Amino acid sequence: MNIIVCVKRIPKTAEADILIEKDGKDIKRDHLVFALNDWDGYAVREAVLLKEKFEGEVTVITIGPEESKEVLTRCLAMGADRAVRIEGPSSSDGHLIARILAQAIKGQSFDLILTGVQAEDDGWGQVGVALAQILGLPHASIVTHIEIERDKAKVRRELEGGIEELLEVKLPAVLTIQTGINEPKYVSLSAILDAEDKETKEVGMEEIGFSSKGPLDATIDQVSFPPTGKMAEILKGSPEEVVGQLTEIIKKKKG
Amino acid sequence: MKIDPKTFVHDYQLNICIQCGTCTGGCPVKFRSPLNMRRLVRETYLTDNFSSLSKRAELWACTTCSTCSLRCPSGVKNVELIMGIRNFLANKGEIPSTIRDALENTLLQGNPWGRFRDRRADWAKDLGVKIFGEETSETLLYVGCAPSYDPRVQSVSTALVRIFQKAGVDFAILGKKESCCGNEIRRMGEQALFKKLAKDNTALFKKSGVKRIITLSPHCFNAFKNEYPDLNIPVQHYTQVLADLIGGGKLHLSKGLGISATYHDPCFLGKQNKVFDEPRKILASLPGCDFIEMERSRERSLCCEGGGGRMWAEGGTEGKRNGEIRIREAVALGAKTLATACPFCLLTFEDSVKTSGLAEQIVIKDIAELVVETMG
Amino acid sequence: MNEIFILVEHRQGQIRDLTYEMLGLGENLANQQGISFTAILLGHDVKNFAEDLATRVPKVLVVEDENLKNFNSILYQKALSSLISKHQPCLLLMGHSAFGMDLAPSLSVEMDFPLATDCIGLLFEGGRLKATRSIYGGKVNANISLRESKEYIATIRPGIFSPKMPGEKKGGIVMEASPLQGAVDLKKFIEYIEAPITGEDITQAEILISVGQGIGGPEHIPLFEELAKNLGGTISCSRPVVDRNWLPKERQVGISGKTVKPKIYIAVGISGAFQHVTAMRGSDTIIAINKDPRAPIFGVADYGIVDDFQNVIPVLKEKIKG
Amino acid sequence: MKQIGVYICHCGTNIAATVDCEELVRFSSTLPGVKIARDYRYLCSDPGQDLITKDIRNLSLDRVVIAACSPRMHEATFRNLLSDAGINPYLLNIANIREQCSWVHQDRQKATEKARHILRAAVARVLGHEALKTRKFGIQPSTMVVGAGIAGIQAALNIASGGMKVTLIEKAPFIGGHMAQLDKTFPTLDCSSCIFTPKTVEVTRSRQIELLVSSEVTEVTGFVGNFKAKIRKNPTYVDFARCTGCGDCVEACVLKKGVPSEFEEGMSRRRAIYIPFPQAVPLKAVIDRESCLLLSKGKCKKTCVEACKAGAIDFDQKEEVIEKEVGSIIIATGYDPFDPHLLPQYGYGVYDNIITGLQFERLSSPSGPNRGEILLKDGTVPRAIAFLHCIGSRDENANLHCSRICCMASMKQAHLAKEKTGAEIYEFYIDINAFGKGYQEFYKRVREEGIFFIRGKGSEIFKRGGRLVVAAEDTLLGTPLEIPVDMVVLGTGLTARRDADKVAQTFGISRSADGFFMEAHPKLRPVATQVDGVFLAGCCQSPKDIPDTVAQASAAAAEVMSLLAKGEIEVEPTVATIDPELCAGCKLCIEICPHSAIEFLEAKGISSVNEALCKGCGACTAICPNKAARQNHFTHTQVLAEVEELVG
Repeated sequence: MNIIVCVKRIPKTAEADILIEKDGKDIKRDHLVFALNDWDGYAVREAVLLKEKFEGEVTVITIGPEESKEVLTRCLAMGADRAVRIEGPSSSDGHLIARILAQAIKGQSFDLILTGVQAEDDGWGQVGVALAQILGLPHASIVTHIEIERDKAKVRRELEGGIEELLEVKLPAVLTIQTGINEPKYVSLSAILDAEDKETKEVGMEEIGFSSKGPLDATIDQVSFPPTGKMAEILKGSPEEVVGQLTEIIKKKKG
Repeated sequence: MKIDPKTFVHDYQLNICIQCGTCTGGCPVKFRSPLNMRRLVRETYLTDNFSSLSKRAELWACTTCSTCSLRCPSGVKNVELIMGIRNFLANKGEIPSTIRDALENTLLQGNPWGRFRDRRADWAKDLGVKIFGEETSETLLYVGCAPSYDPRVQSVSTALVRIFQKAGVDFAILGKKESCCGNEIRRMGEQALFKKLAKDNTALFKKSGVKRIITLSPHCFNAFKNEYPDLNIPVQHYTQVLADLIGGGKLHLSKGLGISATYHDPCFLGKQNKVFDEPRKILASLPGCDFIEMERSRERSLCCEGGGGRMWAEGGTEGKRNGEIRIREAVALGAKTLATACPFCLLTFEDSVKTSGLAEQIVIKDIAELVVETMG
Repeated sequence: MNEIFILVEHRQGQIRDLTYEMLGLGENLANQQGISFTAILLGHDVKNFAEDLATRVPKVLVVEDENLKNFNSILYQKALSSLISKHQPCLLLMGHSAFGMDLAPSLSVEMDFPLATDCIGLLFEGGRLKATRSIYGGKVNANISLRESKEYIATIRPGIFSPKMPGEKKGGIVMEASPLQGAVDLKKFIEYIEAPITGEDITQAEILISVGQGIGGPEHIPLFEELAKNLGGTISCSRPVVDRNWLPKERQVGISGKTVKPKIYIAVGISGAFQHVTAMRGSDTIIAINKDPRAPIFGVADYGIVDDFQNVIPVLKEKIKG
Repeated sequence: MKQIGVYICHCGTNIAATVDCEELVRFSSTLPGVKIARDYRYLCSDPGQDLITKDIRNLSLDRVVIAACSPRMHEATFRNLLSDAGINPYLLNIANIREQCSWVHQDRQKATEKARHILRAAVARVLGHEALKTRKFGIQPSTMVVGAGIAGIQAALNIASGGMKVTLIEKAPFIGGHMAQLDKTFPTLDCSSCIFTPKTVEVTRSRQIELLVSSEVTEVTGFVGNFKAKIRKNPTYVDFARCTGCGDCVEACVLKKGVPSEFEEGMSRRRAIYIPFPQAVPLKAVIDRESCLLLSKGKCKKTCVEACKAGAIDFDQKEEVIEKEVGSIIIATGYDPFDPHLLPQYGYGVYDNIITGLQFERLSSPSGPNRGEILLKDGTVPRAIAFLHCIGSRDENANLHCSRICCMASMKQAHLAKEKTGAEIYEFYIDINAFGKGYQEFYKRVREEGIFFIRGKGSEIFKRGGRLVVAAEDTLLGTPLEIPVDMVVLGTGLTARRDADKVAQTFGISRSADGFFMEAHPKLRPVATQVDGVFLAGCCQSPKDIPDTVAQASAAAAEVMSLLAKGEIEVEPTVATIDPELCAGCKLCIEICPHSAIEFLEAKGISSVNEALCKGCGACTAICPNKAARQNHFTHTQVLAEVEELVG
């Protein structure tokens, strides 16, 4: 079973101080650390698990500048066999990304394409499904479980309200992977150092035959901090005092 | 890099174990987990199924306090064995998720909690502390992760800065450029990451022109002193520096505390690095501080369970925590303050004070905090 | 400019709340542009839905087909593209939900419409659609412009917009012929799977103690269970806690978990991602305990404690007991 | 024309398995001067020796090379053979093809090649050998025994009973050593003082024994048969000739609080003037400089002087140096018990009622501070007692060696404790070392008495709820334990004396890795040292129990007597000489000689070797810039001929 996984390098912002660039069109990135998109990590791990079960090869692809190589190295350390970096913009335009990926993937032999449900940074959540449409493949998004039965995949998708749906998708297909689908494995630094020796294929847009560069579907006009709404009343004092107030509140509200 | 468990027998001297049980007998988690160090040595020596042995949850119960290794009559490297097995697991990627997070965070953000790198020196913002790169000094105050980020421990960092400033100690910190020392990283099994941190930190210290290092945490102290291969810069724990300052009359301690205090020896300061006297000297010199010695002190101190990655490990133990036992011992002694000199001890005791419901009866303080209180 | 389409989202015999929210948004946009808005109802045996919707919209377009009984992106896409081609709406709204996310990107590629996903604000400006999206984990809002187009698709974040309530006027119900020719092979719906509730049902609880990743590790769970017991409440959690197997899925509060409305909701070590907040903001009283004073959870909570839970919970546990 | 016989020993398969002996025979035959070459299974056997003797006679050989084991093994054997066969024994050369070849190699071809080199060198060297004559010296028929514990006393008594003079020197003011401190002895439970006192008394009665207490040997020169020793006699400030041992002075001493008694292992206190214990030999009072107020601070009312009716106290007593000439020396300086302060985990010195084995002996002794009652510090009877084995023994952090006696001592003490207190008794052990006669039987008996044996080493001791807690693991169950007890007895091991290094230097002997004095050969010469005429007895050589100590002491005495009985000794002729023609009088040799055997003849302006003192170490020949110093049997020509062939 040959699997292609599309991944993205993203800035980690959960713990970071966010500053906005002068032009107001993006956040400042210089001081941020970058990593493999969390959802993509689950996708790569899932691909490797499937490979271990059914044999085959896992190829990871990313679009981005030189620095993106580090996430490919990580994927190789996770057990991917081949890595391809397409020199290009780390654009947020999902349609553009999907078209470039489709061009790169076209003509390759694969049984499955996995992507993360969405990226941690801009959260569009569209590349996987769009890619399927361009390649003319069936897809399933927000997948939490995969079972392969010959030329079909039985997959579970996560719906709202704690419910899942079970689907049958014909292979080859594109699945977008939800977090929690598997137990991530620690990627040791020595595995990463070993993976650095493995080759990453680097290709330009022209090499994959991608040229059409029409207007972007979406452009950012301005980013801003969300307005702060009402804030909670913060209880102050020593833990004992705080708990004292809290107990009163609980008593009152419990009715 | 592959780890071959077959080399463990040789690397950790498992074949010379005489199965006397000294290790297990003195283990601080012997009643709290199924970890039996003696049996582990024997089983590792004999096993033909190492991978199943390595999956036991109790391997993460070890606090790496090193009581076993220090007392072993045969020189078996028990703690190194634990770290070796953890290293084996880390390289296979099969480590508990909380440990995984801590290691990944360290690689990414330079601290196991995954707190933002740039915010590392926020605690020092308004203290007028010199930062290498902007200003220079021969003395590095290496702050460490917990003292940089944890609000409870930040108060120790702040206290120490105030003391040094008052005593006229010229020093600087690394600010955002400071990274985890790797002591706990090595103990969680990530030897390669430890090596990288050691290499990068050493290079940074040298580039910054550091001639002397003072650490807040005994864990950093241990790493720099014993485990950094090419450092060659003298390292002191802050208690050693404070004892000198007080001894040399550089600090005017005037305000009476009016407390009775006892002291808990951190394993990485006491047992492992034999710094027993300086903290006691400091406590004895504080005005209005009645120092009481604990029954289990110095080499017989009971590990608080904060080391060896236990700050990040989940479970593996049950029953009453050593932290609680320690607090109860201190209360029974009549101490109103339990002093220590390690961020992990401080945090575990702060927890235990609450879980044991003894918050009314005893407070946990770092020695630096007590010193600052007497400065008036 | 033509009308605005709103794709009705329904599942297991119920219209989902998000549909009404989209109708509210659709009406506003339509009013601004002086155009009409239409609910698109795809399904099987959905007459009652159509009746309901007709009390809220001027027009309901219905495609009845037994193959549309359950959501299937391929079939929905076929039905929709045929309707769009016929009616050429200026904008199609769908939920940023498991259905919308499975459908909008492929439809937009097929039709070559610009797509804006997960929108928390939408408006037309000079014929161009502009959207507001929440990015970087909710830390920043981005105002974006979509390229010029006659037709757009946007998916809408749940819980943002006010729902459209039934009105006096009754809209028309228009039945459209189904363009589908039977089921498809490529993708088949099989069944819904609902994790059986093995413990207490968190949706029924009056008091919920909800824990997040911030509690550090599963070894602290018993502490919260004890607290819950002392309080007469139930323990619940956020998504990362489930992803890490610290608690079972049935305890998860969030869009992908349960929506809860207890009398008292105590969130501990939960930062407050919108997926979580959306599912608990209906609680009567929300109390948040978090080390980080900047955690978004304090934006929805009524009362907050900025401290390590370990300083508070054990004391609270004892106090409640006594 | 020189006629060499070369003999290759197979040493069974020790050599033959790795080295091709037949090839060596063939090879040897081609070497210059070789008349005959043969191989044989065991050359050291009678038929082997006969073979060589016959060849010497029949073929008129005048030199012999034996290719076999190390010369340390059999050089003497074959020298005797040469002597008996009528040629000078120094015309022999041993080629070591066992320790330096067959035992350390595996590749037969390469080993044989190496053996060829060794053999070729040996033959080249023997060509230059010269006939040498051994020297003979007279012997002083007297012995100095250093240390008057059971070992020294036993040796002294044996020699004295043989009619020879003994000077018995003891550092302490009394004799008896550690055995005098013991209560009962294992496994027979004899009362130690009952069996020992007769011996100590006999020492004072013997006319052959001169006893010097409070004395130390400070310098030894000379050589076997003719040692000169300087002995420092420290002042006791009491004239032993006058002192009656009445004890009035002790009562009078103003130092009422006293200092810890050495003999009682600190379990009770003594005054500044004191009689170590009631059965002390000699039974004299002594004054301890350190604690005496007059001697340490210069201020005292001298109440002791007033109290002494015999007028024995003499504060003017000075240190004395006594010189002795003796033919042989026995060192019996004993051991120090391991100091458990060094292993802080056992809380020794932190808590009351944690005591060492020796302290227990005093506690249990009827003449001890409690008159034999085993009581806690507060005077109550312990309900539970733990005995911890291997404290300071078999431990990388203390001493690696097994102290041998502690298992038995500990079990004996456990027996006594059980008998006297009825307490619950726990023995924490790693292995039980019951190696001696009747020891295993004693072990069984103690087990039968209901003592709990826990197989696990005590890990630490702390206090909880007012009681001592021993933490350990029951390794047979795999269960960690914390057992509360009232008293802990640490089975402290035996270590070399703190001053062992100084003593070793004084006598020119060496120490093994464990710090104890080194015997000449661990199996075959366990009593002798590398210094001829200096012997070892008792625990100064290694830990041992009383029977072994007594046996070794008797053996040392026997060695001494067989040495002294000869009346004269032969000394190897491999000494250095200095060619007066070549000597430039630079004195470098005098500086370097470790035995002070070279003197400078002022009149002639040259150096000269005193052959009686020269040990043949070769230092002078190496340093002499003029090659004036020359050592018999190791001449430049001999050594260079050998080296040339080895490297060639």
